[in-house]
Amino acid sequence: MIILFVVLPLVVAGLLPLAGKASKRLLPDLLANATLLFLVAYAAVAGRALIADGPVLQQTTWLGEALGIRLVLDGFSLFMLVVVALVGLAASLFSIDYMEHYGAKGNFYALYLVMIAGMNGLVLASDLFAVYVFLEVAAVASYALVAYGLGRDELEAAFKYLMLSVVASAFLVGGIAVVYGMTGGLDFAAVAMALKELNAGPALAVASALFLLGFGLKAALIPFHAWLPDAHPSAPAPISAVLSGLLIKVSGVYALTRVFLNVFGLTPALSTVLLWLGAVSAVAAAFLALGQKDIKRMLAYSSISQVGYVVLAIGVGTPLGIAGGLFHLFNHALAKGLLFLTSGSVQRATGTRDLDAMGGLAKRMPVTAATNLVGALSIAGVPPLNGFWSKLIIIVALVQAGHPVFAAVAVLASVLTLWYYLLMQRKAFFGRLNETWAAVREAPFWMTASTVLLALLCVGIGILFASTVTTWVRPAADVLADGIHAVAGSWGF
Amino acid sequence: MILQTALLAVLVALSVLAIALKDLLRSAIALALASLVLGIVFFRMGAPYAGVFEISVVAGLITVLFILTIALTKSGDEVRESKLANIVFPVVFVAFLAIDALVMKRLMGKVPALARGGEAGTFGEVLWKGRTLDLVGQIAVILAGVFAVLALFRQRDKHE
Amino acid sequence: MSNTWYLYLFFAAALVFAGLLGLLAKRNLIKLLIAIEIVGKGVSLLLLSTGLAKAHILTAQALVVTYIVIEVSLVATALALIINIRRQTGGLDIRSLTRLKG
Amino acid sequence: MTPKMLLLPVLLPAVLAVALLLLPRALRLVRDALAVAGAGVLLYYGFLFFSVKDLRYAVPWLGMGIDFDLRLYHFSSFILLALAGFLFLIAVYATVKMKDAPRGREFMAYVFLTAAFANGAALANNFVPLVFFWEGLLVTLYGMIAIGGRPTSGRTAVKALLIAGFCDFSLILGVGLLWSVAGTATMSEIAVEPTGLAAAAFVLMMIGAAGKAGAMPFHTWIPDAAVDAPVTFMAFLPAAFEKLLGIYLLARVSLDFFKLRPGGAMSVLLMIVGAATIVLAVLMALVQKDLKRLLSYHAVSQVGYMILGIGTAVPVGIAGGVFHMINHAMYKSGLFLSAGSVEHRAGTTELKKLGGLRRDMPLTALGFVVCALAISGVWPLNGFVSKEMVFHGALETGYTVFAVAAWIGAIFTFASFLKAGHSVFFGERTTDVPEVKESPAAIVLPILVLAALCVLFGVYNKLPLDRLITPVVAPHAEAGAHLDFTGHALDLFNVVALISVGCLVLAFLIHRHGFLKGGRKAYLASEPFHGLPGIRQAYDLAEKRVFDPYEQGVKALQGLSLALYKAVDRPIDFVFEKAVTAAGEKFTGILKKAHNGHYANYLAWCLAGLVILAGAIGLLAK
Amino acid sequence: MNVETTVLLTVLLPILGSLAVPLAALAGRRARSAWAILVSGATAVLPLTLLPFALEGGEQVIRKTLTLGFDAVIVVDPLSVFMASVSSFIGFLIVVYSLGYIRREENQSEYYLMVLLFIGAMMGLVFSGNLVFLYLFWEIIAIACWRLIGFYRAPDHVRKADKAFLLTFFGAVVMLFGFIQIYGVTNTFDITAMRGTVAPGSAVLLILFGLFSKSATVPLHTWLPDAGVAPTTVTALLHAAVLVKIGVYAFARLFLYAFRLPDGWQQALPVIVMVSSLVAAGAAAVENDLKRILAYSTVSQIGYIFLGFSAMNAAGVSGSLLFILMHGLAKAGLFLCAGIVIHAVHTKDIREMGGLIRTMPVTAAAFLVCAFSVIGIPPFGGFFSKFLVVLGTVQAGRPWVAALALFTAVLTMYYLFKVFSMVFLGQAKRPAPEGTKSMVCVVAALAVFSLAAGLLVAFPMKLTNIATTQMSWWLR
Repeated sequence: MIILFVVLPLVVAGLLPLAGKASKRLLPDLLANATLLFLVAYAAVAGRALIADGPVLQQTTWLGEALGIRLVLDGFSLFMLVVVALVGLAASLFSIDYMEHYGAKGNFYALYLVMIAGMNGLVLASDLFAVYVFLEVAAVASYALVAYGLGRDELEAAFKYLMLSVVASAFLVGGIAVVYGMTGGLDFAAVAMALKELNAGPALAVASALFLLGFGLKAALIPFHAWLPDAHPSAPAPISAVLSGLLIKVSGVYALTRVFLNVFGLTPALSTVLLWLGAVSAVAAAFLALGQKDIKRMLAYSSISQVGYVVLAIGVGTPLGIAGGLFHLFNHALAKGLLFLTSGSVQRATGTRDLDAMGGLAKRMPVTAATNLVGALSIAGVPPLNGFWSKLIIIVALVQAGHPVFAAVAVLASVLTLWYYLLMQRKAFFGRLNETWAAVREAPFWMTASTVLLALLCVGIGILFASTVTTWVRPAADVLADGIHAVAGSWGF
Repeated sequence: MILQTALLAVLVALSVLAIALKDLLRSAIALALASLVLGIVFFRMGAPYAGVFEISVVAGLITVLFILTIALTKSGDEVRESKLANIVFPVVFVAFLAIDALVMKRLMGKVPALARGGEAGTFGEVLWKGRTLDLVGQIAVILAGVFAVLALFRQRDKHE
Repeated sequence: MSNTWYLYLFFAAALVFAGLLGLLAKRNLIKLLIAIEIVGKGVSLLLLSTGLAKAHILTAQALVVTYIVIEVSLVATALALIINIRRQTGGLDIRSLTRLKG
Repeated sequence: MTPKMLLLPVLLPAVLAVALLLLPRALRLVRDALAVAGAGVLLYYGFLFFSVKDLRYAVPWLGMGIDFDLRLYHFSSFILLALAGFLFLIAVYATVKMKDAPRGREFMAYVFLTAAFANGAALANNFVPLVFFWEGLLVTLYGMIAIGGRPTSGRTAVKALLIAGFCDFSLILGVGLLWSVAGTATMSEIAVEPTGLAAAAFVLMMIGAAGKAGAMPFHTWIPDAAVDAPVTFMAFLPAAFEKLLGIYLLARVSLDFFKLRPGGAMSVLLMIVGAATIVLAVLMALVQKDLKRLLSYHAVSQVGYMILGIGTAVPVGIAGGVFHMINHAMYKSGLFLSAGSVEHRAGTTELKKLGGLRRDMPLTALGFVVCALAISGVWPLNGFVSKEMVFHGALETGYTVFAVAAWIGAIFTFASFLKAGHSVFFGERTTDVPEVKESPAAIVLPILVLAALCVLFGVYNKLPLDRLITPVVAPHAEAGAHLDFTGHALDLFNVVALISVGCLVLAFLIHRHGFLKGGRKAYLASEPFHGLPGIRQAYDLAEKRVFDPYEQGVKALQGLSLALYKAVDRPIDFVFEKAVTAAGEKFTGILKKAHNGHYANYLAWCLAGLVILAGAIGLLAK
Repeated sequence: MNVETTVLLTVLLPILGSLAVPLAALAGRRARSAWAILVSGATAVLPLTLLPFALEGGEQVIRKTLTLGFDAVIVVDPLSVFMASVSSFIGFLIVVYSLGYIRREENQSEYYLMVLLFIGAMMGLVFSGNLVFLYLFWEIIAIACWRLIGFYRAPDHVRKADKAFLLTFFGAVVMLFGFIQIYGVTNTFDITAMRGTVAPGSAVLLILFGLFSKSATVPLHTWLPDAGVAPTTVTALLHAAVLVKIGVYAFARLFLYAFRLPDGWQQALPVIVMVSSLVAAGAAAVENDLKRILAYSTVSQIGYIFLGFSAMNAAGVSGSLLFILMHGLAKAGLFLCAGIVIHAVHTKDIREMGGLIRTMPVTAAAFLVCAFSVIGIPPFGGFFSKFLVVLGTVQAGRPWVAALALFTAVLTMYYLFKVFSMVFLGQAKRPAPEGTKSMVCVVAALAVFSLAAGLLVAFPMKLTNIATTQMSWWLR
């Protein structure tokens, strides 16, 4: 019953406004977190068993009649489901305390769950248009969530985000239409097989570019990134965490890789383009992050940079590169989620996001500082944390595939990453306590609990990287490395 | 086909008007008219449901939303549009139309496509057998929209 | 692909381009949204005409209907945002929305 | 006598040093007794070892051919004996002289430590122990000067350390080179031709040895130390121990390790160093106004004779050099000890303030006079004998110029000692110094012993020459060559001896001329010479330490350091600290400017990106 | 206990122990101190129990297969045992010294945590036989250093900590890049498996870049003097004992144990390191900040270690290994003496000190002894190491480089005695009392060790000789 991944959050979302009427805080908190906990358990525990014998293809039947709901769960989608559920759970735990002041918790969780449902749907969808639909589901929810604070900046950011991504989705639909026109189908399997038969040529190049715009904007690859540094910092912290940790990965990286690797097949041309996009994003965004004074804006640029890293790795196209990219996606989701959450703790405690105004907060907020440090070092690729292993695999893959220059770029990006994270550490946590914050208190229980959870995951995966890679990353990478065969051969309904 | 082409030309003209007109209300009405024309085009393409949707929802509902918004935001200064753009962009648009026409002429028949058999059945069958997931998506997106609007118009307790 | 498809494609492209020009040139938020609508019209025209060309008009119809529903949702959200922005800034000029930069 | 006994000359003084350092101040008598007794035991063993002559103690130490290898043979046993003798005399002398010195306890500990290292260095038969003991002397050298208690003591100590350290590091490099040329570190097995790398090794080791002996230009710390360090130290270290060791090593280097040929390049080099040292140092000595400084320059000057002698590479010259070494150690110690005795009572060693002390301190005066005559090479004292041998050697090589230099040295040596002796012990009493008594026995006795030895070694030169010197030279003389240095040692009636006597007469005339010219003031006797045009300027510059390689060297080091710091270190730091940061910020600034917040701008990027990507994919696909 | 257990304990005990420091802190300050002493003491003892194994020339490789070729490999051989013993022992002394030194500071839990983590990571690095794990521990050390350098939290300090971290991180990733190139050639990260192969020249360049950055060799050295803002204990730990030595150790592990250094590098490296040594000595002679002088001195001395290794003969390699021990003892002693002085007079500027020998004789004597050892004057330990390094260089046919090395030694003598004279001799400008007992005891102990290591040099030499024979397959 993998449709539960979509339906359950939706149903709970529908119920939440009612629940919110009954109880303003407790019930929404309980319902939302229970849902996500269930999703975590379902994905992490049952998921492995489900796909033990290859991908699960499920067509929902209702009243004995087959419906047009065809969901596919394979290694890659399961991997993404786990990521979504994990980070989603952490963010929703964080929201218990954090969203107190925003009011209308029921409404918040409803939007939140719709977004989760959208992402899950996208991951499980098996045709191009459904991907678009669920991408929009998550997007619409995210627009509202970005603007949830209703402040001036939030609105500005949400509006620009909306206006840019609507254009991109329009082009995406255009791309889908072109592919549909060429192949006559929308199913991944059908499209993949048809494209194999068809020597598409320039038309496919245009379609690819349209898809790249559509997904690339969601993934915030340079030059489609401009909305992200506005939108992610403006959102409430748990939403920032989910946007940076999940949304850009699911509706950006996942969709992109699924389409390009499994459906279109990674041609050398596409590979080169992805390498360049990834490299440019990784470096330029790292430089941009370096110049930020706003802690969350810095993190946002860092997300662009790291997604660039992921795309760079996937662009290599070798099994090792894909594995590295996916592992990095996973690690970045955890670490960036963690960082945004801690930035939320700091913002909540001090009321500011300006790094220059902070200072020495480690003294007053030791747990937040420690978890933030773990996240920062993890993303910067400092061992023994998880981010190190993924970056290592990526660089190894780049060198092995004969791209030493891109590997050097990756190394450079890594150094830049550490540079700005050290800047952040220095200005916010490390250093002498700014007297203004002498009375600041550590974040409340659920906030620290969720950051500690993510930090422990970062450390734990760093230490147990081997089993993580074999259990979760390799099956996902295998699907992608199979190229169109993974879809074309076995996904017939 | 000529009628269809003419309708499409009208559609484009109305759309350009909707953008170019200074007065917002008129723009909205031009947009509604454009939707109406598009609906007719859909009808003529053999897609009555799409046509109905286009006319009722886009020409109707969305236009109402637009007008409501325009009314709600009407007080205060007018937004001064760029004069330069008003001169340059029509020129660019005309140039694009020319290029567009040339490209389409050269492209004609060049886009490779697999010949596939057509589909059978009714719209309902296709919808239920083929695109049910889209319906789930529609429900989700409507939920999202509703919650979004609710969230955006909620009474703030207090925002620090 | 039938030749009519290219005709539709021509007009779809014209609509999209008109919308894009509007997005680039206009400053009024509502105007921008109208421009987005125009882009959407172009895309839905393309979608349906593709279905027509492939003799999949029923599926295409289903897609267009979904597309329209999504559009409504988007427009509602966008308009809600615009009203909020109007409340906050007192104007509708996109150029005043440049506080977030760098 | 077991081989293990060889450890005794090293371990015993070391243990004594620690004991002396640890004994509390209250037990001064015990300390002195211990020191004298220890030194006595060492002296006894010195004789014992001298009688045994052949002993070797070798155990594996650090691998790689580095053994802890001590070898006793005639040369080292002779040095060992001499060292023990001096140690004993100094120990006795110091019981009184260092009694009230503020840090006498440390001083005695250093003395014994020095003895331990020196004995070790003399015995070492492997380069690593040699360098170990040799360089270990740096520690005591630094320590003994640093505790001098004067404001400039620390500075002088550093100076001595740096100069000696430089020489020792040269020695290390030379040892390394020689080791890799010869393929072994066992000293008794090495004999190579001084060519190529080996020549470099020779020069470097020579610097090490000559530097220890205090030859030019590595001498400049000695006059400074004469002022800043306890006078006992001067008699002990620069005058005796270091000369013995330095010349010992120089002899080993030029006789054993390298096959020096008379007239060869290395030989000439040595002779040049020797001659230059003789002349330049004695000229500096001539004009000194302080007894200790004057003596210290002579300590340098006399080294020149030894180096010159060894550098001749002919048997008589070598024998003369080695003999001069032991002679010099005796009379120079005697002289310094006399100076110490004067200082002990009169409280000063400035020539100007002293005068006519022969009546108050007759024994000291006697000792001083004998030693002064010996150093000046007056017949029939030991200095005469050894100098004659050096002159002969120098002439034998055919380079007459070096003999001439040596004679010039002899002239000024005598002249300056005439001046010194005259000023201190003869002439009128000055008012600067009150009535004084003779120094106590413990001070006078060592002086007299040394003076007596000077006479003994001169008159009965057969004893040292046959028993000490000939065995050293014998293995290096051509087979069957007749080695008899004693036969005409005191022969006055040959050309060489006559010239030497002539030199002494000339020196007397110079002194008399100066004495009369200076208004019958002995301490001004050198002024006429000092005042010669050109000479005065040179002296002035020398006084300003312009010729001091240490001063110039330190200036060069400072300059080099500053240059490296300013030209290399700071620019590198600038790159990391400023340049990289600035470049990063610049680039960031440009990128940030591009993100100006305008929606149309961002949209344009997206559209441009779309077009570029479509083009790129299309082009790449072809 | 067998070798495997001992090694695992040596690595895991301090790492896990470090994480337990905050828990111990909950039980009070004394409990924390006791815990730190206990853990570091045990860590110092554990490698010593491996000495008999090492002295027999034993070598044991323990492998555990993980994913993607990143296998955990542990190498126990004389080299690693030697390095582990030296590092952990000095680390232990420094922890003891810390008890007195930082007893009034804030963030002590973090301090002990990081110090123990540092020691543990050092142990891990020393025993790792896999390039990736080598890098991993390498970076953990960098993290610990970063926190420790910024310990006092002043803005400037934290900036310098960042500088150190960034520079060494940059070097390290470049080195990692080199590792990956090697992986490209050998298809393994296992060092023991690549013994006897030839490393590609570009990889050598990249790896050396990393080593130089960590070992603070010109031109990547400037972070080290700046890191002097850390507590003195840390600078001692950083400079003397451990941190800068890990670059040297990695050099030995990679280019002596595993590969043979390419010929061109054998020619170039001595010159590079000696220029580095000279530049640093020059800078030390110019600086007036006591700790910066000592830091530059460290940079300068590191050059000798590289020099000895690059000689690629028994004397040079063995001398360099010995150098690690001797320099560790003596430089730690110097830094800790400097710590006592700075603590007492509240300035780091040597121009404002003077005459301290009267009030702090033990410290002065210890400083003098350690200075002698660092310069390389017998009977102190530093003599043998420097002598052997120079000897090795001469034997390798590079007398000019050896001459440069000795010239640098003269310069070293010059600035160290300049410091000694200015700080301890002359007029007393700021009279100050001797430090606390634990501090003075530690510096005295280090001085005594320096002396003992010289007098009893045969014992450490035995181990270094065995280590040299063990790893230099290219000599056999």
